[in-house]
Amino acid sequence: MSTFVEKLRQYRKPGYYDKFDYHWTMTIDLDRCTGCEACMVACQAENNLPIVGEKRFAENREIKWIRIERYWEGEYPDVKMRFIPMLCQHCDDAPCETACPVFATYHNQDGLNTQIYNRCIGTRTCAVYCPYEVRYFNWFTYTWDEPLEQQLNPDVTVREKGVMEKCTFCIQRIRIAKDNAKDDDRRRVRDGEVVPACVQSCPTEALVFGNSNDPEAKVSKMMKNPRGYKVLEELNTTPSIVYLTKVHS
Amino acid sequence: MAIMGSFAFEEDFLTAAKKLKSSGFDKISLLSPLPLEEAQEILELGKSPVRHYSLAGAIIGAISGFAMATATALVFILPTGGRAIITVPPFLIITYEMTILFGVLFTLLGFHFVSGLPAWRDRPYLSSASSDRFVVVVEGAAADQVARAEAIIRDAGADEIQHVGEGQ
Amino acid sequence: MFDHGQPSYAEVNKDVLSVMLETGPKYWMLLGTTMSVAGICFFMPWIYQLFVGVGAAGMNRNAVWGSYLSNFIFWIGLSHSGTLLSAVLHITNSPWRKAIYRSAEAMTLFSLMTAAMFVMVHLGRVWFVHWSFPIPNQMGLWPNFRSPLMFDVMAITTYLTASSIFIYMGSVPDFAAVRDASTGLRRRLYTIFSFGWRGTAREWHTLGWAYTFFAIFVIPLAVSVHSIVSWDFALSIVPGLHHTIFAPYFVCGAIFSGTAGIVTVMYCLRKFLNFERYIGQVHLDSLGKLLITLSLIWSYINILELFSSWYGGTSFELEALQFKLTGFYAPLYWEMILFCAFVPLLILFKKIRWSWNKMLVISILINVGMLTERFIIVATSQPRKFLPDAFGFYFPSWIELSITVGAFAIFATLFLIFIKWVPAISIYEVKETLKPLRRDA
Amino acid sequence: MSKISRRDLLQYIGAGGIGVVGGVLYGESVQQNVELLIPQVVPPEDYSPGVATWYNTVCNQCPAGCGISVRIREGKAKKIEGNPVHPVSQGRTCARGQAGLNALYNPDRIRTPLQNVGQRGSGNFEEISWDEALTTVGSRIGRLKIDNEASRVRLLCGRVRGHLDELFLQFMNLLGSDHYQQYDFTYPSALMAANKMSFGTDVLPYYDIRNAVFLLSFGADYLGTWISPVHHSLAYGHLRQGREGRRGKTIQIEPRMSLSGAAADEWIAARPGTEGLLALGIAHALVSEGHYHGSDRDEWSKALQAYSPSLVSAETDVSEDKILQLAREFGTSTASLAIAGGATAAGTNAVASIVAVNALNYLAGNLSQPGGIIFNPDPAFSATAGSRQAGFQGMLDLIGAMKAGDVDVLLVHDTNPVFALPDNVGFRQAMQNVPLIIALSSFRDETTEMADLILPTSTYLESWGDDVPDPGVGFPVASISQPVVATLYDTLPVGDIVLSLARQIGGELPIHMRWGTMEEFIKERWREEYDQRGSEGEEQEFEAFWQAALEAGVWGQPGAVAGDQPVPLSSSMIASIADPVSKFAGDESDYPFVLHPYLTATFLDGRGANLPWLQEMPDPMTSVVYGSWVELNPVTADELGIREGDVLDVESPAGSVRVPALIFPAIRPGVVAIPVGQGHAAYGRYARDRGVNPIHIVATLIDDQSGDLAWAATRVKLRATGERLQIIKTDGVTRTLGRQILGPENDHA
Repeated sequence: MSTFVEKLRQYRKPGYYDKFDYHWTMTIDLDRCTGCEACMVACQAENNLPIVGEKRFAENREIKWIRIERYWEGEYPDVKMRFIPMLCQHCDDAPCETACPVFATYHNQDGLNTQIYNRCIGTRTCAVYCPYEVRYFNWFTYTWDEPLEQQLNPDVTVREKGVMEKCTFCIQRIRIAKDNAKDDDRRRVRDGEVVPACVQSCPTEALVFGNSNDPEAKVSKMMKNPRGYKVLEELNTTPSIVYLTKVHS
Repeated sequence: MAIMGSFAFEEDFLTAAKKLKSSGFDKISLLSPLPLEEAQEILELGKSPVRHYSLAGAIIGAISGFAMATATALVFILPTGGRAIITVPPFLIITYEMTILFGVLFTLLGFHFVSGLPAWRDRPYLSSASSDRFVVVVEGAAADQVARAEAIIRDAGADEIQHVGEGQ
Repeated sequence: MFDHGQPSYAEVNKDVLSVMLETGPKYWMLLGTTMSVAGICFFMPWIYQLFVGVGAAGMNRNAVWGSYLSNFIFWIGLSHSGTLLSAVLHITNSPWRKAIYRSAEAMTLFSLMTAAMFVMVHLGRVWFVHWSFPIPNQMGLWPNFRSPLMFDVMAITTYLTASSIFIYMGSVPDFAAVRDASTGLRRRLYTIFSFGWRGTAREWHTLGWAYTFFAIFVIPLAVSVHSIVSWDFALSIVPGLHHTIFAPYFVCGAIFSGTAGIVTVMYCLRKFLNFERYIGQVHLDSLGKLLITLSLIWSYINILELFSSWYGGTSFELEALQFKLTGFYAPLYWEMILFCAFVPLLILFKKIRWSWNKMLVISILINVGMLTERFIIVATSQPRKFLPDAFGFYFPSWIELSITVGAFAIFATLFLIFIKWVPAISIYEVKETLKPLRRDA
Repeated sequence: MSKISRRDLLQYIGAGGIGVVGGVLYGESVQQNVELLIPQVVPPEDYSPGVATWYNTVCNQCPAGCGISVRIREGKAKKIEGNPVHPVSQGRTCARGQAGLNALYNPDRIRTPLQNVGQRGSGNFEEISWDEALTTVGSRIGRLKIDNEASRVRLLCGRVRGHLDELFLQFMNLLGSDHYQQYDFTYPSALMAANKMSFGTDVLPYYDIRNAVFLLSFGADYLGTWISPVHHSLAYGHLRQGREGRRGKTIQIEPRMSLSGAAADEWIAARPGTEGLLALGIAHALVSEGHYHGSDRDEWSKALQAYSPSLVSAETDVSEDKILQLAREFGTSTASLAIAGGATAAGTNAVASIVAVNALNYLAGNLSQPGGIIFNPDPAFSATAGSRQAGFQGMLDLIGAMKAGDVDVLLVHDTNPVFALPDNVGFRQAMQNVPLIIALSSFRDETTEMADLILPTSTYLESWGDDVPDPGVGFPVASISQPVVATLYDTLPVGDIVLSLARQIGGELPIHMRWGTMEEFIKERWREEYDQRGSEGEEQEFEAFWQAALEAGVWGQPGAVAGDQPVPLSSSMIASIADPVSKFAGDESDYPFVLHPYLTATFLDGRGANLPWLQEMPDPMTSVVYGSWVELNPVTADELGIREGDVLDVESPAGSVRVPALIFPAIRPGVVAIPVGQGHAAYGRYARDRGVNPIHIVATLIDDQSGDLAWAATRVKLRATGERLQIIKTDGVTRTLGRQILGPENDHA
């Protein structure tokens, strides 16, 4: 009971996660991003995203945990193309989390917005509530043409039809890093020890990932950048992803 | 030993009932195909205790509703959307629904206790009573009183009187 | 009150019970058709969908909610006047309720069941639906009571329980009547159904009290149910759904379509079960007036909604608004406005109000309008949320359409079964409306 | 001069975390645990379940030669990441590189030797044994060799570098045939030729984008497809935000906005084919505005006088002010760099244009400067593959020879000329005259389909090999590629096939080519290299070196930086200036539009089309997946009344293709663009019968000086067919509608 009370105090008010070791955060420098989409393929490889096929794409049922959004500015000849990688923002005040009737998605102690596949019953409410539209639903059970399935990452489950899925910040990598840290008696993982697939692959190093509870982490420094902003900030979802806007010269 | 008199007309039926009541017969049942205010007044039924059940149900429902929401939230501490773990506004909605649910259920219970239903043992009854006959049943009358009761009923205009064994 | 002279008590019993006790081949044919339609149009596509996945429907990444949910709202809405109306009218004891409330409540019950079916159809993994109920499980994990969907679960279960109890208790004396009029197995069955009801003053007294309390509970419940359904949408931040007006909007719309539904049902009862004597001008008239009032309120709230979207003036709201009014689904929107805001105004004319056929047409039009309203709510808001790059489009697949049709068959089937098991008109309450027989008469 | 660049290189390689020993060996990376880095030479049964192992090898998805690390679990390849210690990729990868796993586990791989039965090209193959296959080939070639007809044997392969190239060469030499050619559509022949003229070197220089402050790109999609995209992307990131308070600026000059154009601060759509002219205009301004201080200023101004900004402006449709402004920035920036590629290097004026661009770099003093052009030393290995590139002329010769019946045996490996050559050169038809075509290939692409005999090759993830990145990184580097998984099917590494063929043919071949396997061969060669450079590493044994090299996957020598490069005499520069305006096939009145075929970052020249991940990767600029499209400027589209999805006949003098229209805001009116890569007639389930191949309708104009195919010099006309086709794309509305998505100050309605 006392633990209850104790826990309660810990969690009672929003913002509880500051008290924990980690608050995983990503910064995306749009001035570096070239929209090359290496991150998308990296994610597909790391997280066993299905190959949905042409028909499913036509039906707009692709699954891309991270996608590049494109926005044109101006008209020819003064036309500009702006890319912005869009992935789960792991909001601290995530609209999707409250929506789920069965706790299939909740906020974990590392500030991650988690999705528990085997708990999901597929009401799809979270996807409706998500303003960033980064939750993807398994409309079918997807299969891999022999022998492509040999590539599947054993650290990540393959999802069946009827469950929602989304970016996890490569939680399997976080786990491994934490285990390693535990093995050599470190309280926290080193900065840069955890690198999600997208961040790892980014050829322009536009993506930076780390623990914003650690003031020394590279990501914490990046967040202080005056160009920093959060997408749809006015919705007060307090995302964990800080974008650095492109510079106009 | 019970006396059963059936009437075609509501008014006769009621007069018979009044007379019987006034002449000290208290184990009277008044069977009618439709609810009759007067009959209920004659028997001085007043306010039904069912209402207590409803109230109790509502209160229990309210408490258990909020309790359930809170307790289950504390079994696993699963923060969502930066909300508090014990989030009052949504829990109030649960409370509200549970209040009504329990209120209804308890009222149902109340009905059964108060009305003594279900009772399938065979009791003095005329099947026409559910259609268009009004029936007076006098039960537990002492042997000497039976004639008197019967007289009252006949005077009131019952067109048919039966003596039936009381329900086993 | 009675178009064709007052019947005697015994006649009432005869008229009402004959519907139950005498069954012709017509009935069986009808039942057969509705059942097979339900099977072919609803259950077969659903089973197919269970195998391949919800992808069988037209929903996609930008519109994860589709016609299943809009049907769900529609049926919940349809359920709304039955019990609510009967309860309100019971408390304000308006005599004209008595003839129609039984079937109205039945309508509530069955449309609720149909609505529940749609939840099942909607779910991605319906085989785990029990996880959304607060029952202890080996995981020791309980549902999330902060979720609007849990409000739904609670509200709808309560509503289903309450209204079934309501209708059952209301019919106990009539079950007794059935018992007394029948023999053999049916007699034994109805002895049990009727709890051995004798109709003593005490029983009447208790029932009266209990019934009133049921009514008292049901009214706020019914209101809460559709508010909560509306919150599934309003509690999201999706432009076009995130409106405070939604709760009253839904409730009013629900009662509106429900009342229209009653008119339709009344028409059928009158026509096919020849209850002309009991369901008459007075009912039609009052229902008509009710419809006008509701349609006016509904239109008013609609205008409010448009206004608040426009006045909000954010790019999101305006986009949603513009898409609704001029986008692909604009024709549907205007159709809805026509059927639900303008057509009901015709009822103002006595000529129309008093004609069963005209009222039938209007009532059906209203429900068509309400069905489209629900569809528009789902189909126009979601595909255009905050990020233009993720704008999409939703169009229902033939499976969804067929299931939508099949649902009506399910409803019809349930209703047909109902009229054979429960007196479609409350016998004893009709008797209450009759002048008691007098010796000098 | 080149000192600073060396320091830079050392810095960023150092960032990768390297142990430097004698001739520098790079150790394991930050992310990866040392003890897990065991080379595959340890038997594969040795893996410990549940533990991932990383093997370093070389990517073969494009010719850049990035080093990659492959994650192995339970003997299966799970993930490809950049090799953190490889100076080219530095731990990064592009989408294509990561999709290499799709090539390895591709369901459409050739699993056994196949023999064509029935009509050639009909695709009716039946399985045969390796012995059978090798004897057939061996005896056939052997007989030719005996009758001294070996010159009737021809070997055609894609871009092959390192010792595999040497092996091929040796094989053909011993055979007595000098017909060993390479054909790679993406090979920058024009650039090579131009650099030869300007700088007198055969080696591609290192374009130091990283340290540039002002980058002027003439059509070179350096972030997507040009030479070494991953390395350039790294450089680009640093150019933008790597330097405190000093953000580099990039300008892209091309008719249709490419990935690099989108990234640029300014995208200038000069009239197609006049980019080189624009360069000369800028050069003229540079000189006349006095940004050039060389002693030979007058000669320059004489040579350039014909290209005054005003005249050039009229020709190129770029305003005079713009030209002057560009010249000013280019001349005054501390480190400016001009590069040329893409369509600019694919006109009839390709070489002239690139020479002009080189001239710009010369005038701005960018040669051998940090942030400029740094000349590479000769590659670590003697083999310079470039010289073997057939180029378009070489292919025409080959076709001629085949038509004339001078070819008895054609060995094809890792190249797909049937797909990557215009239809009307008739490569396919010519193949009909060849008695025996042998394909050494992993996939049944269009060329392989034409073969009589298919010898299935293992993929690069199953084979031994080595590679010399081209362009180098300013100092000698060589990478080793090792098998990271056991061979999946009954296939052989191409090197082993050649060796066993040698054994089959007999004669002096087996005597000189005595190695049992490619591995032996490579190891021996590396020992020789090691001994040559022994001075740097006496203290350590070769085995240790070899082991370490395998672990690192790369060997390099930052110490030995390019010697003093002969900074070219400006006289030769001036002499080589020619009027660079491209001619176009087709008369403007009949063919009003210029066809702009472009390589996509997704499929490059089509080699990626059989990889599902790439098919499902939305095109970076249009978000289209699965299929082709033709891009039109909105204005053009309105004039022709064309909406997105209208199927058009795009007809050139050389042929026509049927493809749906896509309205693309960033393309010059009068230009239509079609991506290269789709339109395969074979090549597996993911590529087959999908989209169209613009190369097929390219007219066969050639570049005046290099004789290379001018694939961007074709005019076309459009005809609406009335059909419509849904273009499958993931984008909804591509305007922000005034929403704050791109940041506060980017609030454009």
